[in-house]
Amino acid sequence: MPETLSQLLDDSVLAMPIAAGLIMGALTINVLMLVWAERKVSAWIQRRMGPTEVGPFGLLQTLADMLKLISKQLITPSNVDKPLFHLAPLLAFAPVIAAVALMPFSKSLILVQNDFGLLFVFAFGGIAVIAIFMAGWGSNNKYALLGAIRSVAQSISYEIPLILSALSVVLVVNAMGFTLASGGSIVVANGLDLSHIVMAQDQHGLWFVLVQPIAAIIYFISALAETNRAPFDIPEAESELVAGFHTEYSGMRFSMFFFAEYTNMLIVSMLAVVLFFGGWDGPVLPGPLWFFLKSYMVIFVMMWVRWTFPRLRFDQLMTFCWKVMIPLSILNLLATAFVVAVL
Amino acid sequence: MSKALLEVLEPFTSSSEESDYGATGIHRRHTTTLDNLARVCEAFLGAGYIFEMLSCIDLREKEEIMRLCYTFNSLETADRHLVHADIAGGLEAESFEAPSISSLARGADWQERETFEMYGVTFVNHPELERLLLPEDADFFPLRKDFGRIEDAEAQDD
Amino acid sequence: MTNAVPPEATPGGGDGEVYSLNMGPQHPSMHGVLRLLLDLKGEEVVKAKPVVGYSHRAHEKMAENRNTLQFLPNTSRIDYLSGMIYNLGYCQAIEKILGIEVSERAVYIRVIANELNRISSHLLWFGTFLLDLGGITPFLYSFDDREEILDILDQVTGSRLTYCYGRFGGVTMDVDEDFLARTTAFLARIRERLGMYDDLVAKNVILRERCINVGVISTEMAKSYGVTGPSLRASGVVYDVRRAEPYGGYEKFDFDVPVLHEGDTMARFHIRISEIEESCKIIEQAIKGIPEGAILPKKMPKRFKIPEGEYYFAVESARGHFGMYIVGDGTDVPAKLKLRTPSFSNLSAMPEALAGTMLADTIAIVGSIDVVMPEIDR
Amino acid sequence: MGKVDKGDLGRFLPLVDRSATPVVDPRGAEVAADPAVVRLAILDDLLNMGRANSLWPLTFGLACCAMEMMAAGASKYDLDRFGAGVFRPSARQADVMILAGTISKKMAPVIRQLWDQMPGPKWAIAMGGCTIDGGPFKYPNQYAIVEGADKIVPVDIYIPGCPPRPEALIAGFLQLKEKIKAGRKFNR
Repeated sequence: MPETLSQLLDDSVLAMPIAAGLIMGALTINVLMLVWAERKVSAWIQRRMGPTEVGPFGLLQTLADMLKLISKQLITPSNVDKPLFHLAPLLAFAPVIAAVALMPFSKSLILVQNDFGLLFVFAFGGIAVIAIFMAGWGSNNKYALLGAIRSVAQSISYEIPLILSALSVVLVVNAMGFTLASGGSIVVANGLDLSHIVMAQDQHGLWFVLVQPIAAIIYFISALAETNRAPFDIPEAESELVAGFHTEYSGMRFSMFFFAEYTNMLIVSMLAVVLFFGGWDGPVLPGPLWFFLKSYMVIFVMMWVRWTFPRLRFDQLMTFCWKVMIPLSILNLLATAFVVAVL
Repeated sequence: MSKALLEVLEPFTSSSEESDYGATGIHRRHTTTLDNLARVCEAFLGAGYIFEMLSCIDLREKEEIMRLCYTFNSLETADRHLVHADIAGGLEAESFEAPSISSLARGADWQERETFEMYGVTFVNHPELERLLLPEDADFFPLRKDFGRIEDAEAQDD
Repeated sequence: MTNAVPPEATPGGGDGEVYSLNMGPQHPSMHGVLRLLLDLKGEEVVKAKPVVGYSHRAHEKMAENRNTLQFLPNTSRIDYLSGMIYNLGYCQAIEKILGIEVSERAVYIRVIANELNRISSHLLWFGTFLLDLGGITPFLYSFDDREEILDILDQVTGSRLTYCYGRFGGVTMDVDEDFLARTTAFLARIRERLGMYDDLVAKNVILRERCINVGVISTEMAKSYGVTGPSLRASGVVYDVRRAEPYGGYEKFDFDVPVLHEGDTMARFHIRISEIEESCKIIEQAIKGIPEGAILPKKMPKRFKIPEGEYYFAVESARGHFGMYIVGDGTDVPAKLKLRTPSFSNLSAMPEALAGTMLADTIAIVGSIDVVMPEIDR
Repeated sequence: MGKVDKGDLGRFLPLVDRSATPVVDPRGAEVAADPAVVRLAILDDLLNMGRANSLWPLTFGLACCAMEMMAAGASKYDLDRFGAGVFRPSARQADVMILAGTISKKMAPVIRQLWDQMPGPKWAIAMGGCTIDGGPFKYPNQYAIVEGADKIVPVDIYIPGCPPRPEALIAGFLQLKEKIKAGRKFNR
């Protein structure tokens, strides 16, 4: 009988289901707390109380919501494309879980160690677009389709500055290198490995937000757009498109989209922490705690932005991406490359 | 009220009289015919007035007419003119027709549609004369006096 | 009604690029039950057709079946956001017809109540307009301020929304010192908040991008459609019924009629914000000058018989020129009561204003002219 | 659900088709002895707790009452305290339909369609006099409105007032909560 978690995870047969179960459980709790936090933060910004009645401070509010959504009737409208309609929520749901598994919570707590973790996170992020489009197309509803079209255009456009800004960090990591704790020799760092990015920041005592401030800003704005958060929430713009791509979804299917959205927020925040805010690096408290603390700070800023700004128009959004964000991120990448090459 | 406007209006109106603005809120009342309605409207709009309101009075029982009431007002100085145009027809008349002025004053478009559905007055040359407020399958003219008399309803209830 | 596609809206002509979109009557930003049939080309609106009537309640027929006093509670339900203005406007119309004198104190109380109501209506518009643009928080902020007004009016009228405060010849209840003190305190509060709104909202880059040069209504177009109120004043016409045909004692007060010439959504935004300031000015003067005295005449007739004839009286509601065309036949039941409501004319200009705009702008433009559906449908 | 006949509103009444999905009460007399059913009943209570505390209304206003509904959702009254502040614009995601305002005959088929679009279990709150019996607009020969929301949808809670104050709406929500927690079965 294996004693520790790591031993359990070494067992190749058990590792998969246990890891998946752990992540699922943790993410569910995370989503419940995030939704509660979102409602409390919005209430705080809007001079309200927010949920108070269910549990202490309304903490169980989202649990009640979940219970209700689970037991809700699942409506499949008669004219939908059934395979697409049924598959879309699952497809939105699965990759976000996979992406979380790649995150380095601390030096040792990494569920899946991968040399190209960064690429995988972006790749999983890309699948979400397909899910949204399937949902929009399969729903056979014009609002859903419009939302899906907007979402695809937006996600694909904003992925470019997102990845370009991350790439400039990768360049920096590759150039800096770091010493391995055991050997003491300087290794050539692999900037695509998420834990290497953090280790580089850890050892040089320098968060990359200071090295790459422009990239950090571009990353944050693109991340807002990637996760369909206000002011870039045009795919589900409530005042225009009713509920966007998930207009026709009810009950559990709808909550899967909800789950995906909030977990996506967590992923982009975690990635922001890895790329720019030193990952698990921090005094006194253990690494994973720092990691989550920083991630939730980023999420808080995202919520703050959401409840403060009005929404952009679709064409303005695209103009902003193609005429401001992408040129800026390319310039930043070129400048980084130049500096790295010269030094 | 400029004299020039009155002179323009003169050939198209059969009567024109001052009204007590303090008690009625109307400066002047005119009566015209359906044929001259467009001319009267043109005269007002040409003088910088705006088309304010179109209404209708169901006088089929008393005088065998359906009376269209237009008001025109000046935005600079309050100067409200009420124009009457009568459509002949008693209780048995099947249709009431009047010329549309929606091409002159675009605001008349919806007001004519409303009058059409409430009184059954057909406005000739209106771009899309269809029901505005009532369901599309409604087949009655609710503001006509013979529709929905309370006495009738009470009689039914008894 | 999210997925109901009306049969008449299916695109014709074989042009595969144009498709139709049915918005409403249940849609989060259709201000109740407006329905828009949009022909879209991508995100661009080719043709917009408003469908109204979903809250038609037969006010005009009811007026022909009820006597003048019985109809009084209906008035504030025609336009529930400026119910006080409608209610008192109807009272003033009947008073003018019958020649009933209103005491000086009642006149001042009416002006205060009218202007408070106008501010609350503009505040609600401010909130919902920004909600249409995707900003949720301003909506709750403006509701906070609005609640103050509702509380103040609740204190004297007994209702929060659909007031029946007016009586022919005066008002139902007298105001006390507490009311005046609370109103003064509110004026100080709203002036401070207006500055904040200006900083947070009017100077916001996103909002400026969304509003400037969007939904331009030209002066000519506004006049032709009979657009009135803030929407007309944003298109460069100085027309305010309170100034053009002074009623209810407005001639005694010193206030400006704000005018802008751009005619776009931003201009309409600024006009309303400056109107709140003007209303504050009027209330201040009224509080300063309110005389002592009775609020209702001592002797009143039991029935208010409208003499034979035709009457037209207008008041300036928060949305524009509200006219009542009354035909009397000597009884206390009018032979005809036509309600010329401002939103009706304002909305009728929409098909022209919306053509060629983006889908998101459609929401902003319809929001910016401030429609109240029951007022259109009556 | 049956087809809505736009012409004759009187026929709306039998549209609430209670025969379509028969419900077996898990706590019915003859099955209550089965321990498995008792355990299910506990689950049922749990779900009812969830439903009662998470009533998402449909963003849907008809007339004057909608303003008070908005006010109830705003800062001063804050429906969100009771978990009822998540106004969903899409009927597919809503639990409660607040009928706030006069129902015109033109609107009635739309309301019925929206109701049919909502997933069960669902509830309806009739807010204001108009939705109870026509309210102030009821008079002999009224041609324009439907006198009472219960002619179109099955109403759970009636809130009188013209319009009801936000406190009244909150009270209505609390009543509905009690009703759900009481474990009554709503066959919809």
